[in-house]
Amino acid sequence: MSEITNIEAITRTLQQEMRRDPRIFITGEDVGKRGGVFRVTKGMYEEFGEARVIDSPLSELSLVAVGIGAALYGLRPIVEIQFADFIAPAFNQIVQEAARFRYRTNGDWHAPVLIRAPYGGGIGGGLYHSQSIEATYSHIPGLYVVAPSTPYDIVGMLRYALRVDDPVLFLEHKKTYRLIKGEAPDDDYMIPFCKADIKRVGSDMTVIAYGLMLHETLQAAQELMHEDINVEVIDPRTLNPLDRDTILSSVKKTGKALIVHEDNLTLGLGAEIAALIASEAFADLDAPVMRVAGPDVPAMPYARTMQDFFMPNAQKIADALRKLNAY
Amino acid sequence: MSEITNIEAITRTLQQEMRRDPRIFITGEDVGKRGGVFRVTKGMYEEFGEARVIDSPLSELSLVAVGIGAALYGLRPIVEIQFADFIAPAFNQIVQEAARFRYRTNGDWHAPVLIRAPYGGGIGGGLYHSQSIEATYSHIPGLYVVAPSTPYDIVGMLRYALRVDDPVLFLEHKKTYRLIKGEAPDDDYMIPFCKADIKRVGSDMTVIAYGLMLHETLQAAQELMHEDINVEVIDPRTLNPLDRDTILSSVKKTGKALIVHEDNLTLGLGAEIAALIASEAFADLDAPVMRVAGPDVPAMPYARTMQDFFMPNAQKIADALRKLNAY
Amino acid sequence: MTLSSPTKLELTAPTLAPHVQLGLHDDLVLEMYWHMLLARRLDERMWILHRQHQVAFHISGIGHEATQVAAAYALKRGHDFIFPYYRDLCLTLALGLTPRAMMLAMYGKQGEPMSGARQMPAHYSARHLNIVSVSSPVATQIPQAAGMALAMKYQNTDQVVMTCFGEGSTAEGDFHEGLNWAGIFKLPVIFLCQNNQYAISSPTDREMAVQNVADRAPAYGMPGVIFDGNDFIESYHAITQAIERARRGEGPTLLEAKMYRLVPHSSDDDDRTYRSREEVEAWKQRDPLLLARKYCVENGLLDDAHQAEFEQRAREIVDDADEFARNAPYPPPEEALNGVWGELPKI
Amino acid sequence: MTLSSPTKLELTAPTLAPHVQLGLHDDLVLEMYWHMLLARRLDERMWILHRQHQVAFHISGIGHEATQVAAAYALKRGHDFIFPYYRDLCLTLALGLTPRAMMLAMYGKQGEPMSGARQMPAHYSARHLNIVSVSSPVATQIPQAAGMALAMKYQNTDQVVMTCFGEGSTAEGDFHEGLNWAGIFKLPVIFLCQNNQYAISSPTDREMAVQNVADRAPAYGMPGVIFDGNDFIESYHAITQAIERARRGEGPTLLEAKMYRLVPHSSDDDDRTYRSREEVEAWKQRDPLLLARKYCVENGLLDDAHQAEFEQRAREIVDDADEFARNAPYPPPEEALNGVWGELPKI
Ligand SMILES: Cc1ncc(C[n+]2csc(CCOP(=O)(O)OP(=O)(O)O)c2C)c(N)n1
Ligand SMILES: Cc1ncc(C[n+]2csc(CCOP(=O)(O)OP(=O)(O)O)c2C)c(N)n1
Ligand SMILES: [Mg+2]
Ligand SMILES: [Mg+2]
Repeated sequence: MSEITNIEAITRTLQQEMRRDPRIFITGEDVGKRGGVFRVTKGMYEEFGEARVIDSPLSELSLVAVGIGAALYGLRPIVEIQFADFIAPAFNQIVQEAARFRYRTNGDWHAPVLIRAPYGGGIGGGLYHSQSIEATYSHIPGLYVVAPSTPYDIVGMLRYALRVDDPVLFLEHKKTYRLIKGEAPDDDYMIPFCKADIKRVGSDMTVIAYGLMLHETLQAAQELMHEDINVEVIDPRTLNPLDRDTILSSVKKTGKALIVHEDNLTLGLGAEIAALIASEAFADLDAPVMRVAGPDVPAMPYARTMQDFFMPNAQKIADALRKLNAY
Repeated sequence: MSEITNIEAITRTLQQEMRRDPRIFITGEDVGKRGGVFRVTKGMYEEFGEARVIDSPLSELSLVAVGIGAALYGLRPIVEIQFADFIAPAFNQIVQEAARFRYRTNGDWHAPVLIRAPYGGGIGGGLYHSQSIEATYSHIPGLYVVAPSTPYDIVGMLRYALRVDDPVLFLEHKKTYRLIKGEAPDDDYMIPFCKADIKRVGSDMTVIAYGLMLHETLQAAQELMHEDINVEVIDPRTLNPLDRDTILSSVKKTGKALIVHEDNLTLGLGAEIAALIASEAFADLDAPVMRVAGPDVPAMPYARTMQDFFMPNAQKIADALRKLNAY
Repeated sequence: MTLSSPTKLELTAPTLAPHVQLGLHDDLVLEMYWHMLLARRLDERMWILHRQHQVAFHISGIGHEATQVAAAYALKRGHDFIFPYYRDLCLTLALGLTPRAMMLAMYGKQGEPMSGARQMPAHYSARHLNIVSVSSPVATQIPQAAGMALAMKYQNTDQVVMTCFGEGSTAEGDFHEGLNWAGIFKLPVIFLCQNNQYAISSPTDREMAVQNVADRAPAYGMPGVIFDGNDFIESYHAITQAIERARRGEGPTLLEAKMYRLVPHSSDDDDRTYRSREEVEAWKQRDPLLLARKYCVENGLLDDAHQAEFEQRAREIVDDADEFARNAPYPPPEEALNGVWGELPKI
Repeated sequence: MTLSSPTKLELTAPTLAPHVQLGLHDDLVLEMYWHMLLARRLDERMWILHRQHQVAFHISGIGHEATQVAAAYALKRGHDFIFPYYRDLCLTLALGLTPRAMMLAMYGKQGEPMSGARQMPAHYSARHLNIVSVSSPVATQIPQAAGMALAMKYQNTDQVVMTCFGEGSTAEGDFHEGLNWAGIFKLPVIFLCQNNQYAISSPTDREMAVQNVADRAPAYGMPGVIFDGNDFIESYHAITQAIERARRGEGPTLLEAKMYRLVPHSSDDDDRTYRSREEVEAWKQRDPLLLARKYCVENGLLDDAHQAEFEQRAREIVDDADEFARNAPYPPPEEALNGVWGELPKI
């Protein structure tokens, strides 16, 4: 078993799943001959043909809507949003339509469209190619939001996502595409939704992080080991609905919690996790629940100095953990 | 000074402001001859003419975009969204455009469009005429979200909103339109943004609530007085950005906090307020931070039994407060 | 100027009645008339129930029956799919939704089969009838219908999708994007616009700068066809042609049925603020139910006795549905929590 | 089939050069050529800087210069407004944005006047020049431009708004809704589509089922005009006519400039995966800069010495801008926090 990157994990799994299930097709801007702007669908147009790898017109609203229509019919559409930032025109179709078909028909209809979106910053993308969108969509019951962050998790959860009978927003941190490598067996294992993963066992504090920030956190935790600070790192993996139990039992054990994300602080995913902890683990808390997040500005600036200022990283996380540890 | 309803407060203020400032115009579906589906703009077409009270085509995306364009030019557009539920097609224009003009031009341009939206449930509106949208938009830096809930606050904040140089989402709880009455002086007072209001002074617990839930909370507080429980009620009024100081000093005083809203629990506004308290008032907390909110279902059902089940109300709030008090 | 042009029946045999020329059996024509009548009586009862404060809300299809019944009969049942809109009472009734279901929705009672009483009335849905769930935001169904048609094309079936919407809804981006996909991929989908002259209070010239919705069709490389939506036979003809075209793999059509909303927008509306009584009265002369009745009588399909029998039967059905729904219980409150998520696959 | 038809100069006096017939002074024509040249040299330098890893990203306007310079000269400066898009380097340069500003954006350096180095390069903006800020989501500017035109109409000025976008972007709902408003309210706005044949890798037939973007105009009750976007004089003619029409209160026009993206979509793109070198080479024969130069030479406005002087001046300006930006400091990190909100009014 050899190491693969996050992007290879996605491409390989998409290929395998499309070979397995003829109901799967993929559509999005430039996914065909071009193989997608990140090259996730490279070679797939050639293998599966233009009926299953469909260059869409430049229109995200209908891209998602078309996915919904095909899903209602019984197919398993995969919709690629070129950058997560450009999912906004499809907000109405995702929130009011995809996420509500099951509930509004009391289970008669359902719309299992899988929406893939590369998100996150640190790549010089400026305001509109760096956004984190998970909080906006994690507020929506009926829509799974998942953000697996290692090749192993990506393979297992993408396989699972293609068998789930509800709409899924599948978030891929674009900076980790080629940065993060890991092992992912070639058999057909799956990782279920709504199960967080303890990426590092520790006793002093709990950090909840996903995406690029998971890796920054693991680095910070490594660093703190030398200071005899022992950090537990929880990767929620599914962001909506959250695996409350895993988060709460960790915090009950450690008594201290930090949540990290790139998205801006206010009403970012950290808000819900902090609220959950403040409500359900209150008696076990030894310190304030802390959050390290992007600042409350409209989006991440382009100039590298300002981008670095915006982005949380291992050092900022370590600093916060030292503070929390000292509380 | 006589009592007026919430809706009268809006209509009267809109009229007065349009008389004062010729740069103000209003557009939206059916706002003209029809006077709006809630009759907020009743009589305004007749008074100000079709150049200033403009029936828009049925298209919310461009309704907001047109407001943005006119605001960039220097006018003061007011955009009426017929039901807050139907703001979703305009999500991209609000979040990526209106809220980002100032930041993305380092202050050179700004887009002070005022978006009015009737929100909230309890009126038999079912899934798509009852929604609370404040959390989605309060996550967006650069966009003011305000929800004044009494005639006095509505008049003062609507006046203020029309002088603020940034985009404002002005939320009007539609069930309170005719239900809530109060005094509002006819002079030209204003109420600034980002200032919460202590609607009821108390010492045992703090409740943060707005919209219809503010009034349900005040009723619950009244009820609890008979049980010698003394509740402080904070009306944030501005939901983004929050007046953190007023909330925190109240909680530091009472040691217990409950947040109430109709929007579903997960990543509702209560998440941010609870996270704020858990982080900044931790040392003063005597009990878990509690939330009473709509359940995590896609939206509010139509059948009255299910609607009642969904909606928080004075009794559910009182029950939660009793629990919190007993902690 | 555009591809759109009024459909006219080609009278190949001028001595034969139009429906005969179209290959429509007499029985079927009468059945169509019956469904129009039943829908009308059901709809009228709903208005009455609202006036009596028995129900909270009604949004009506009165004036739309001819086009709708034609659509229902032009589709291949259990084979083709429909994405209807909130005025499609007659259409969905003719396709198999029951009066009891409609009435349960009016009262918001337990057992309402379309949404479990979660949606407001008129949000039609039935998976077993290939009727896709209506939602309230307008025009969202249009690109969804294109997506389902894409799936059909991909599966190489000879199914078609139809979707209905009002002329006001063509101002939404969803309309544009949906038709754009359909045109580019030549999808088997029929866009049926029920142009009733108003979007709540807005007349058509506030929704578009062209005379006809069908004038928008050439922008998507598809034909636009205008027809008299008050005439059930002409409607049937136009819709059938579009469906056949789609089934032959020749792509989508934008149909525009000209008609009039004979009643206020909904029970919350007062249409006297924005249109004259004279205008409404003038259109009542073209009431599709009257025209259909006249057609049936003139072609010897219907006599007074028959008509009386129909009315009697309609009354019984409406009474039954009303009574059934009125006496039904409300859903248990906690049902509000069900059906958010499907079952997760076992590993 | 549609209102759209290619604009042809009417040669009222066939012995006069086209620009003379249009009332364009020789000096102005040469100035236009100069701006095209300068934009091209600046743009080429940007590609080089990217290849040298000096800058992280470039999105280019090469091939678009003729239409853009024509637009800049057709507008009344400081009076009319423009909502440009990311390819409008030549347009915004000709309107007054400086090469130093452009280069500061490339490097993301302090003092970048368009966004304070917050946006990626090519997000043009300058309030003092009536250039409205470009954002990355495509097509959003289209209905905004309609809104500004509505404001102008309301204020009864004789200003006009122009907005630019690619042909791919016409697939977005924003395009439809913006043109719909403009048509309904007869707004003084010019929609200038720069049809360069591709949206990243998608050819036009994946974006629309019609031959021309201009074929979409009749759906909005406005004229659609196609012209040769590689010919700066023809472009000037077409754009001027649309502007005059708008200024006279006759409403909007959808202009379609036919051209070709002579380079990859951006520095991240490899266009060899989706189009042939032969195709690119064929279009290079119609390079707008070459055509403009030829025009100037043939009409005696430009000789070799003059051309060399232009090239020399362009090189100096580009060198200066590059050096200036390269040596500029980065913005202080904390500047990221500024400018989220304006000052709140005092009570
Ligand atoms: C996105 C959205 N905006 C607004 C509304 C409110 N609304 C409901 S029906 C309607 C008018 C629709 O007019 P039209 O499309 O002509 O259909 P008709 O009702 O005339 O059949 C409006 C504005 C809505 N349901 N959805
Ligand atoms: C809403 C949105 N979706 C996707 C993108 C990514 N994107 C940037 S440019 C582009 C192609 C635009 O093509 P066209 O409109 O023809 O303009 P051109 O680049 O050819 O000038 C795409 C898909 C975007 N910027 N915005
Ligand atoms: Mg209508
Ligand atoms: Mg293009």
